Amino acid sequence: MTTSIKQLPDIEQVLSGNGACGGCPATMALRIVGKALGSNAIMLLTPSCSVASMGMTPKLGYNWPAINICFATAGSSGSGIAHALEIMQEKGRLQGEPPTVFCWVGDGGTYDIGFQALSAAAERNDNMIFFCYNNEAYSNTGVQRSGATPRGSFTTTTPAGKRQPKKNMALLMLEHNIPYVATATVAYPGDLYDKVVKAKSIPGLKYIEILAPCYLGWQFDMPETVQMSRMAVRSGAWLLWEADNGKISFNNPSSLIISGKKDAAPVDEYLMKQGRFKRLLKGPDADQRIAEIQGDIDREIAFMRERAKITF
Amino acid sequence: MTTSIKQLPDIEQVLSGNGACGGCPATMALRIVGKALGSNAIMLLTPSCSVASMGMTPKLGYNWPAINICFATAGSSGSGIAHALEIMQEKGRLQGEPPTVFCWVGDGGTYDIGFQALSAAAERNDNMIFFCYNNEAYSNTGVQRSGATPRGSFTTTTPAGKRQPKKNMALLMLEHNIPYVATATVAYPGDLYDKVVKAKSIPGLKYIEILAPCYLGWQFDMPETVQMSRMAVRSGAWLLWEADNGKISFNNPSSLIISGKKDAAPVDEYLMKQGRFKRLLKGPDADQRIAEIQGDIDREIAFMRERAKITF
Amino acid sequence: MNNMLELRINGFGGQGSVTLAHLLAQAALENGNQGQALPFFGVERRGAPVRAAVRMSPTAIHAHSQCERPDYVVVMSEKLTEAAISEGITDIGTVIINAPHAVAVKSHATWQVDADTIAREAGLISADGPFINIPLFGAVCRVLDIPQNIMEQTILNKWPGNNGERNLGAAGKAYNTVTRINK
Amino acid sequence: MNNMLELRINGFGGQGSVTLAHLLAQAALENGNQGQALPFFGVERRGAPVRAAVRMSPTAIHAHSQCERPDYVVVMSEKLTEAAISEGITDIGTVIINAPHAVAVKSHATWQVDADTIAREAGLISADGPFINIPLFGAVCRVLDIPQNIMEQTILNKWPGNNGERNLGAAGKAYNTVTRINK
Amino acid sequence: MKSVTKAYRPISWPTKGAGGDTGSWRTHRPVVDIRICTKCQFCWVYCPEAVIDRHEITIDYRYCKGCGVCALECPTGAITMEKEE
Amino acid sequence: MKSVTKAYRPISWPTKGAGGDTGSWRTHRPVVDIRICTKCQFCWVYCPEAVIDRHEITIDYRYCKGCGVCALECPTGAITMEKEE
Amino acid sequence: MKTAQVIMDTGARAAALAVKSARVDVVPGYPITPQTSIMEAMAAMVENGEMHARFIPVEGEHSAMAAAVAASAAGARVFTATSANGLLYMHEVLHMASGGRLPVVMCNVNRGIFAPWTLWADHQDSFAQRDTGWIQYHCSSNQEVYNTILQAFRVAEQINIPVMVNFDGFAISHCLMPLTLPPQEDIDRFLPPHEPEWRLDPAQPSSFSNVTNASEYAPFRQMLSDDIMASIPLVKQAAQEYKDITGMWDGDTIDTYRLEDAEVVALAVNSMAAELRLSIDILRQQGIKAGLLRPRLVLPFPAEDIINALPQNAQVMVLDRNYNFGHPGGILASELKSVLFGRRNDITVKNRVMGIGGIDLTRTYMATEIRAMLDD
Amino acid sequence: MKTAQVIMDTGARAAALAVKSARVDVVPGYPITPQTSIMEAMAAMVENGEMHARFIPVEGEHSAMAAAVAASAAGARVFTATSANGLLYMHEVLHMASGGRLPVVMCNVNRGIFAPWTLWADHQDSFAQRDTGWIQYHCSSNQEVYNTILQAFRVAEQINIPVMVNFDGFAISHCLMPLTLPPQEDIDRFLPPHEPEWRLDPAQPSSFSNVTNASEYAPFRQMLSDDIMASIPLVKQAAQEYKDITGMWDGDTIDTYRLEDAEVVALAVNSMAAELRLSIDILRQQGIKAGLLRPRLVLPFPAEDIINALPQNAQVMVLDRNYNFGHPGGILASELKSVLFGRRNDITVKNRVMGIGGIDLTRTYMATEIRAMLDD
Ligand SMILES: Cc1ncc(C[n+]2csc(CCOP(=O)(O)OP(=O)(O)O)c2C)c(N)n1
Ligand SMILES: Cc1ncc(C[n+]2csc(CCOP(=O)(O)OP(=O)(O)O)c2C)c(N)n1
Ligand code: SF4
Ligand code: SF4
Ligand code: SF4
Ligand code: SF4
Ligand code: SF4
Ligand code: SF4
Ligand SMILES: [Mg+2]
Ligand SMILES: [Mg+2]
Repeated sequence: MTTSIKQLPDIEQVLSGNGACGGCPATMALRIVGKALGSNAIMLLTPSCSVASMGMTPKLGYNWPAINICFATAGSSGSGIAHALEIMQEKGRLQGEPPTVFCWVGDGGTYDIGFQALSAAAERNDNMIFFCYNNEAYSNTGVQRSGATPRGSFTTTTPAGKRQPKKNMALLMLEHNIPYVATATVAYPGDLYDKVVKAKSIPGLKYIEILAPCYLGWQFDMPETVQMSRMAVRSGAWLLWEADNGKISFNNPSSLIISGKKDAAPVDEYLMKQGRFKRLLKGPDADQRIAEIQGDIDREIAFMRERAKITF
Repeated sequence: MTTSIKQLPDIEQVLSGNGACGGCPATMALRIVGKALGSNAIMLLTPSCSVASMGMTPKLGYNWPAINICFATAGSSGSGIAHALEIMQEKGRLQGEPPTVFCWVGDGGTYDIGFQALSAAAERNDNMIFFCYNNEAYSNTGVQRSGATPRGSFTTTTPAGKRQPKKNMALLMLEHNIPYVATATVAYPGDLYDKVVKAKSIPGLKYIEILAPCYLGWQFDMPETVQMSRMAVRSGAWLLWEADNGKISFNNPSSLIISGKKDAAPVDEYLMKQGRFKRLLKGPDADQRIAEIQGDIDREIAFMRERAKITF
Repeated sequence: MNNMLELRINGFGGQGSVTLAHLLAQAALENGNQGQALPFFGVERRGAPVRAAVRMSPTAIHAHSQCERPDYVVVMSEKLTEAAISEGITDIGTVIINAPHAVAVKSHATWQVDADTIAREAGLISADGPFINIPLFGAVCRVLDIPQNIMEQTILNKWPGNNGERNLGAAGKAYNTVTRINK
Repeated sequence: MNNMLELRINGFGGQGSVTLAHLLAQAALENGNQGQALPFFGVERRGAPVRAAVRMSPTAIHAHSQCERPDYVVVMSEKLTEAAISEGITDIGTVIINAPHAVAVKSHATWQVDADTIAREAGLISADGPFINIPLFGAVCRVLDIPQNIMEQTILNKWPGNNGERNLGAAGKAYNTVTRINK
Repeated sequence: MKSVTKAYRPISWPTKGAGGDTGSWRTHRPVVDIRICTKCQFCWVYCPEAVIDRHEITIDYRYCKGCGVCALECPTGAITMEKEE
Repeated sequence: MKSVTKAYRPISWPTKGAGGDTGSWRTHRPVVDIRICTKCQFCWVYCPEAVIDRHEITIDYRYCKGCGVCALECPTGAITMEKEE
Repeated sequence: MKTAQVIMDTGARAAALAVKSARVDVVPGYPITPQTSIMEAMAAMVENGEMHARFIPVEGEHSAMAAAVAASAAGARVFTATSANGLLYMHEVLHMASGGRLPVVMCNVNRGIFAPWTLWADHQDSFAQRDTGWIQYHCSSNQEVYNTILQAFRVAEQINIPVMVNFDGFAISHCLMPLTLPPQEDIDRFLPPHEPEWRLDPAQPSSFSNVTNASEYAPFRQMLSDDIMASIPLVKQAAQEYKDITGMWDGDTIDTYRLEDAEVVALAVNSMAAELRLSIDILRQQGIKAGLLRPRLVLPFPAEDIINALPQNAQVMVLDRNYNFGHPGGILASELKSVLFGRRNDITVKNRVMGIGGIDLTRTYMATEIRAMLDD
Repeated sequence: MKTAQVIMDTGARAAALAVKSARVDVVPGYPITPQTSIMEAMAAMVENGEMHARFIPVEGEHSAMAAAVAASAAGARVFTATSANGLLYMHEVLHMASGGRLPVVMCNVNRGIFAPWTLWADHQDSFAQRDTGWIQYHCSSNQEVYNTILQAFRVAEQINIPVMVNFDGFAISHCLMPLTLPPQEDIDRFLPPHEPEWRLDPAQPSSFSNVTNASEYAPFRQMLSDDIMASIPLVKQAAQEYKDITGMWDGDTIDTYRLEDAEVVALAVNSMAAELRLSIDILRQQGIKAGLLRPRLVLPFPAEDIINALPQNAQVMVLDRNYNFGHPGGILASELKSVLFGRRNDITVKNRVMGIGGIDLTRTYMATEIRAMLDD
C-alpha cells in the first residue's frame, strides 16, 4: 500500500525561504525525498536550479551536509564519497549508521553532461541513490534543450520545437542492471516517498527519476505544478514504475494504463496547457505534430508493457 | 544471404606493415570494414591500439583521411565532421558523393570515457557509423579493466578478476532508438561486411560493435584470434544480431542458439583457453565462478531472445 | 545633455526592469545621444528584488560599472523605496516612484506616477499583474525631458504594429501625469 | 669500479630486455654499487626492436638520459648487431652478442654467447622461444667482472624458489662459456 | 574533527530564509478558511516552501511565496489567493 | 584547397610499412603448400596484415608478421609455420 | 554602396551578429551563464534562416570544442562560445586545437570560476588558458567584440592558430549599447572565404596528429610557439585594414589613452579598462599625470609595443582581475615585469588584484586604488 | 627501532610505495602512459591487502579528480595520479580542488601533450596547470618522488591546498634505481593522521561551495592566493623534519649544486636537472664556473630563495622543457625574470627550450647548449 499523505513523517529537510521560484517542482520533490531519507544523508548537487535555490554562501536552505560539484561529475563524485565513508567506517574513523549518499541532479546533469559518470558508477554499482529531477530542460540557464526535452517542445535552443524525441533515461539505467530503478513525479508524493524508502534500504546504485513540471520552462501558470504532473501521468506521457533487481512493476495510476484497464487521456489537453508547445500547436501541421507526439507516447507505453514481461 | 569470402571486394584500406601486433583482431576487422566502406570515408580515432598501430607521423598505415581526437570525444567529433560536410555540401563547397563519417574506437573509448559524447550524438541522431572494436580491456595501455571487461577477467586493475559484469553496450545503444545497431566479430567476415554495407546506406547514427579477441589481453596464443572469436559466438558469450529501426534479428550461428535449434557450447572451454581467467579457474571456488559467468551468458541469451520479440 | 547622466531602476523580478532599461537607452539614441542599459543579473527568481542601470551621454560611454551613485533612481514598487535609496544616489539626485498616491523621499526631489493603474486601464495585463514598464518609461522620459515624440518613436521601434495604440496611450498618460512631489 | 659504467641492451620486443636490464642494475646493488635500469618504451609490439640502458657506479647516479655512447652494448639477437652499433658506443666500447657461433664486430672488442641454446637446454622456453635473458645476464656479469655468487644471489632474490636451479644453471653456463672473440 | 571551522573555505550553514524573506515575493496571499478545511493535508504536502503547519493549517507568511499551489490543490476550496497590498 | 601542405601541421600520408618492415618481427614464417591449397581464401580474409594475394596465395614476407592465423585457419593444412633463421 | 547601420544591442548579440557576418559554417554550443545568450542567438539565426550554418547542441563543453576542432579539420569555418567552467572543461581540447593548428574562433565571456560558484566577471577563466597555445584578445566594448571577432577569423585562418575573443560577462555581454554594423559586402572584402590548405579529404587521404616521435614533435611545437609570436604583425594588419574598410578602430595590439605624457600608467584589460578612462580623467583632475595602456591582444603578449609605448620612468599600475597563484599578485603584472626585465629598468611596476568574482569596479574606486598604489 | 630498507624499484613504484606508507584511504584512478604503472601498483596493493584503502576504477580523469575531491570533502586522505592529456582533462576539477581547499595529493608523470600524440616527457602538461591554484613540486629522482609525496601530504593537509608531485615519464617513472624506505613508524611520526577541520558530516550539516556573492567570493580567492604563498615555510619545514627523521634530503624549495662561486647558473627542473649536474661537471672541467639551481618547488615560485641563492652578476641559463606561448621562450625563464625585475638587475637571464616531446637530454648536449648560450 502506498503511504498516505497523513502517514508521511514530519521531518523537513528543505527549509522555508529558500531561493527557488514559487511553485517549484524540484523543491516540492526534495521535501518528500527528505522525509524518506531523513537527516543522516550526504547530498551532492550539480549546477542547476536546485543550486541556485539552495542559498548563497554562507546560507544553506537544505538541512543536509551538501557538496556542490562540477557539472559532469555527479556519478563519480558520489562514488568518491561512498568509498570514503565505507573505508573510514572500516578503519573506525566513522561510527554509527552509515549516511545515505545521494545525488540531486537535473535532467541536464543526468541525460547529458553527467551521463558518463553516472553510467560508470552504475557499472561499478557504487553505493548511492542518484536522483534526477527532470524538468525537461536546462531551466537554470534560461530553458535550453536537454536530452530529456520531448519532441516538439520549444526551448531557446530549439526555437522551432525540438526535432528529436527524448532519451528514455530510466530504461537506459535499467539496462545497466542496477539493483533499483524507479520513476516518480510530484503529484504522487506517497509513491515517491515509498520508492525512496525502498532505495535507501538497498546497497549499490539506485536511480530514481522524478518528473518535475516547471512553470518557467513549460510555460504554464505557477499554481499548476501539481496539475501538470498529474496530467503527464494520466496522459501516459510519464509512466510510474519501479524495477527491483530488474523486475519492473507499474504503479497507480500508470499500472491501469499499462494493463489497459484505463485509457490514457489524449495528449492534446496536456500539450495545450503548456506554452512550450504553443508554436507547434498553432502551426499549419499541428495535427500531424500532435499525432507524432501521441505516437511517441503510445510507443513508449506499448514498449514498457512488453519490456516489463521480461524477467528472470 | 551473407556475402561469401570470395565475394568480398579486393579493395584494401589497411596497408601492410602497420604497427599492430601480429594476429591483431582490430586490424583484421578494420580490413573487412574497409572493403565495405570503400575509400570515400573519413575516419576518427581515439587513443587505442588502432592509433598505436596506424603509423607515426608522417606515415599512415590506413588509406583514409583520418583524425586523431581526444579520448572522450568520438561522438561529438563525429558530429562536427558530419555537420561540416553537410553544410559545405549545401553551400556548394564540396561536390560529389558525400563521404561516410566513421568512428573507430576501442571499448574503453566507447563504454567508458566516450560514452557520453556517443550517447548525445545518438540522441541528436547525427550522421555517422560508430564502430566499437571491443577487446574487452584497455589494451593499448597494457590491459586494464574497462566497462566491457567481463566478470571474472583478470586485468592489471582487477588483479583478482573483475567483480562486476560488463555493460551491455549494444543494447544500450539500441535503447537510444537509433536507426541501426549491430554486433559482429572477426570470425564472421561476411556478416561484418554486410552489416557495414547496410549501415552505410542508412542516414543517422549507426552503431556496430565488433568483438575483437586480443591475445595480449586475453592471454591466448597469437594464432588463435579467429578461433577465440568463433568460440565466443559458439558459447553464446557473444551474440550476433542487428536491429534495423529497432527490429532485432539474429544472425547465424547465434540465431540457432537463440531459437534453441542449437545449444550454446558450455563456457568452460572458452574460458580455459584464456589466461585472463586462469586465476579464477584455479581458485578453490572455480566451479562457482564459472557458474556465475555461465549465468551471465544464459541470462543475456534469454534476455535478448525476449527483447527481440518487442517490435512495432 | 551636456554630461553623462546615470539612472538606476529598482524593481522586483517579473516587473520588466530590463525592458524599461532597454527602452530608456534606446530613447537616448533616438534623441541623438549615446545610451547604455546595464541590468544586474543574479540568481534571483520572479518576485525577488532586481536592479538595472541606464546611462545617457552626448559622447561615447565608457563606464561599465553598476551605477553606484546615480542621478536618478526609478522605484518600480513603492515597497522598495527605502532599499533603493540606501543603495546609493547622488546628493542632488531625483527619485521617480511608482505608487498609487503621492509619496516623497525627504532627502531627494521625488516624482510619482501611478503606473499600475495606467497599465491596467490600458489593458496591459498578464497573469502576474500589469505591465508597468511602459507607463514608467513614459514617466521617466518626462522627468528626463526627453520629448514625447522621441518616447513614442522608441516604443514604436521596439514593438512595431503590435499593441501600438495601447502602449502609446499608456506611456503618454504617464508622461503627462507623472507629478513632482517635493523640492 | 671507479667510474660510472654505461651499457645498452638492443633486442626485440618479447625477448626480455627489460628484465635483463633490471637484473643487471640489481646485480650492481648486490655488488655494493649503485645501479640503474632505464628501458626505452615506445609504441612497439612484440617482435619490434627495443632497447634499454643500464648504469652502474660506485657513487650516486644522476644521469637519466638514454645511453648515447655506452661502454657496453648487449645485442640480444645477432640480426641486430649492425643497427645496435650504429646507435652509438664509445670508441673503446665492448659488444656482447647472443649468437650460436663466434661473431665479431671489427671495430670493437666482442664477446659471444649462445644464449638460445643454453636457455633451451635448461628448459627455459615459452611459446615464443627460449628465455634468453637469464643466460645473457650470466654472460654480461662475467664480462663486467661481477662475481658469480653476486650474479646468483641476484637471480635468487628476484625469483626466490621458483625455477631456482634451472635459472642458476643457465646463467652459470653462460657465465662460463661467454667467449672473447677479438681484441 | 578539529573544533574551529576556518572561514577560508566556502561553507554554508542551514538557515531559514536562505533565499531572503521570500514572503516579499508574493503578489497574492493564500488565505485558509479553516471552517471549510478538512485537514486533508494536501496543501501541506504540496507546498514547496514547507510553510504550512500540517495540523493547524496555518501559513508562515514570512516565507510563503504565494505560488498558489495550495489553493489549486485544496480539494475543498478552503484556500483563496488574495491580492497583496 | 591551396596546393601546398605546410609542414607545420602533424599530417601523415598513406604508406606501406608505416610500422616498419614488420617482416623482421617474425619468429616463424608461414609457408604455403600450393599443391594442397584449395584457394578457399580463408587465409586471405583473416590475415590482419593484408599480405596474402587472394588469387595466387602468395605472401609478402616483407610485412608478414608471422602471427600464424593463416596457418591455423587454413582448412586444408596447406600452410605451415616454419622457424625463422 | 551600402552604408553602415547603427543599432542598439548587447555584447552577446554583437558577438552573434559578427559570427553571422563572418559566414560561419558550424557552431557547436552549450549553455552557460553569461555566455548563453550568444548560443541562443545563434540557434535562432540558424533556425530562422538568417544564417546558413549548422548549430550543434552538444551535451557539454568538452564535446563543444571537440565538435569545433573536428569540423574545422573537415574544412569548415567554426565558432563557439563559452564561459568560466565551460572553458575549463574544454581545456584538453583547447590544446588539441592549437597543436593541430585548427583556426577555430571562440568567445569566452569572462566569469569567475568554481569553487565556489560565482556568476560574475573576473578573468581567471581566460588567463588560466594562457598555456594552451591560443591567441587571446580581450575586448572592452560591444563594438570591439563585434570588430574583433571578424579580425580574429582573419588572423586565425592566416596563421592556422585558434583565437579566443574574451569580454566580461554582464558588463559587456548583457549591456545594451549602440552598435555599428558595416555593410556585409565590406565584411566580405575584409574576411575572404575560408580555404584551408589542408583538410580531411578522401580524394587526398592524410591523417591528423598520429603518434609522433620527438624528432618530429619538437619542431611542430617550436613552430607553434614561433607562429604565435608571428601573429603580432597580422593582428596589427587586420586592425588597420578593418579600419580602412569600416572606419572603426579599437587599437591594434594595444590601446592607449592620455599615455604620451603620463607619469602614472594604469594597465588593465576588458571592460574595467573602459571604465579606467574615466578614472584617468579623475586622476588628471587631481593633478596626477595619469594615462592608460590597455593590451587588447593579451597573448601573444605585445611586449615590443608596450615597451615602446611606456613613457620614460613611468610608474605602471597593473590592475589585475585574476590571480597569479604562486606569486603575490596578478598575471598581467608578472607578464609585464618579465618582458621589462633587463630592458626597461627605468620603469616601476606596481600591482593590485581587484574585481574578483564580480566586485564592481567603478571609476572612483580604481582612481582611489591607483592613488593608494603611489605609496606602495 | 626498525631501520630503513633499501630496494631497487622504479619511480612509479616508488610513488605507489609512498602512497601506501602515507596510509591513504581512497585512490581513484585511470590509466594513461606513463602513469599507468602507479595505478596498477595501487590496484594490486589494495587487492592483496597490503594496503587498507579503496581503489576506484573510474571511467576517465575528469571523474578521477571528481571522485578524489569528493572523497576528500568526506574526510578521507586521497591520492591519484595521471599524465599529459589525463591531467588536461581534469583541469576544471583541479580548480575546484584548490578553490574548495581540499588537500588531495596527485602525481603527474610528465609527458608531452596532444596534438599530436607523444608518449614521452616534456613539462607542458604540469606547467599548463600553473593557474589552477595547486602547489607543485617537480622531482629529479625516484627517491625524491617517494620523499616528496610524504612531504606533500603534510603540507597539503596543513594548509588545505592540493599538491601536485611531478616527475618525468620513463626517465623516472620506468627507471629502476635504489630506493630507501624508512620504517613505517618514522613515516607515521612525520605524517600524522588526516583530521580535517571540516568535512561533510550529517551531525553538523553544512554545504560546500554554494553560489557566492563577490563580497564573499573575493576574500576566499585572496586567501587562496595568500595561503599558496604561505606554504613556502611549510615546505621548508616539511623537508627539514623529514630529514631529521629519515636522514634524507632533496633540497627544500630549491636544490643547488656547485652554485656558491658560479658565474654561469643552469636552472631547470625534473630529471634533466639531475643529468645537468653532470653537465656542470663537464663545464667546470672546461674552465667555466658553472653551477646548478633546481627549483624543487615550482609553485609557489620560490622567488626569495632563488634571489638569495644567485651569485652576484651571474648569467642564468634557464633550460625550459615547455613553451611559454605568447613569449619567445619557456615558462621558467619568464617566471624568473618577473621576480628578478627591479630586484636583481645584476643578473642576466638567457633561455632555451629543449627536450620537447621526449628529445633525449644528455649531459653533453646540455653542456654544449649552455656554452652556446654564453654567446646569445
Ligand atoms: C561545465 C559547465 N557547463 C555549463 C554550466 C552552466 N549551467 C549551469 S546550470 C545548467 C543547466 C542545468 O540543467 P539541469 O541539470 O537540467 O538543471 P535545471 O537547471 O533544469 O534545474 C547549465 C548548463 C556549468 N555550470 N558548468
Ligand atoms: C584523456 C586520456 N586519458 C587516458 C589516455 C590513455 N589511453 C590511451 S589508449 C587507452 C586505452 C584505450 O582502450 P580502448 O579504447 O579499449 O582501446 P584499445 O587500447 O583496447 O585498443 C588509454 C587509457 C589518453 N590518451 N587520454
Ligand atoms: S525554473 Fe522551474 S525548476 Fe527552476 S527554480 Fe523555477 S520552478 Fe523550479
Ligand atoms: S594488444 Fe591486442 S588489440 Fe592491441 S594491437 Fe595487439 S593484438 Fe591488437
Ligand atoms: S488542502 Fe484544503 S482542506 Fe486540505 S488541509 Fe489544506 S486547506 Fe484544509
Ligand atoms: S502559496 Fe505556495 S508557498 Fe504559499 S503556502 Fe501556498 S503552496 Fe506554500
Ligand atoms: S586457407 Fe589454405 S586452402 Fe584456403 S586459400 Fe589459404 S592456403 Fe589455400
Ligand atoms: S602469418 Fe599472419 S601476417 Fe603472415 S600471412 Fe599469415 S596471417 Fe598474414
Ligand atoms: Mg533541467
Ligand atoms: Mg579495448
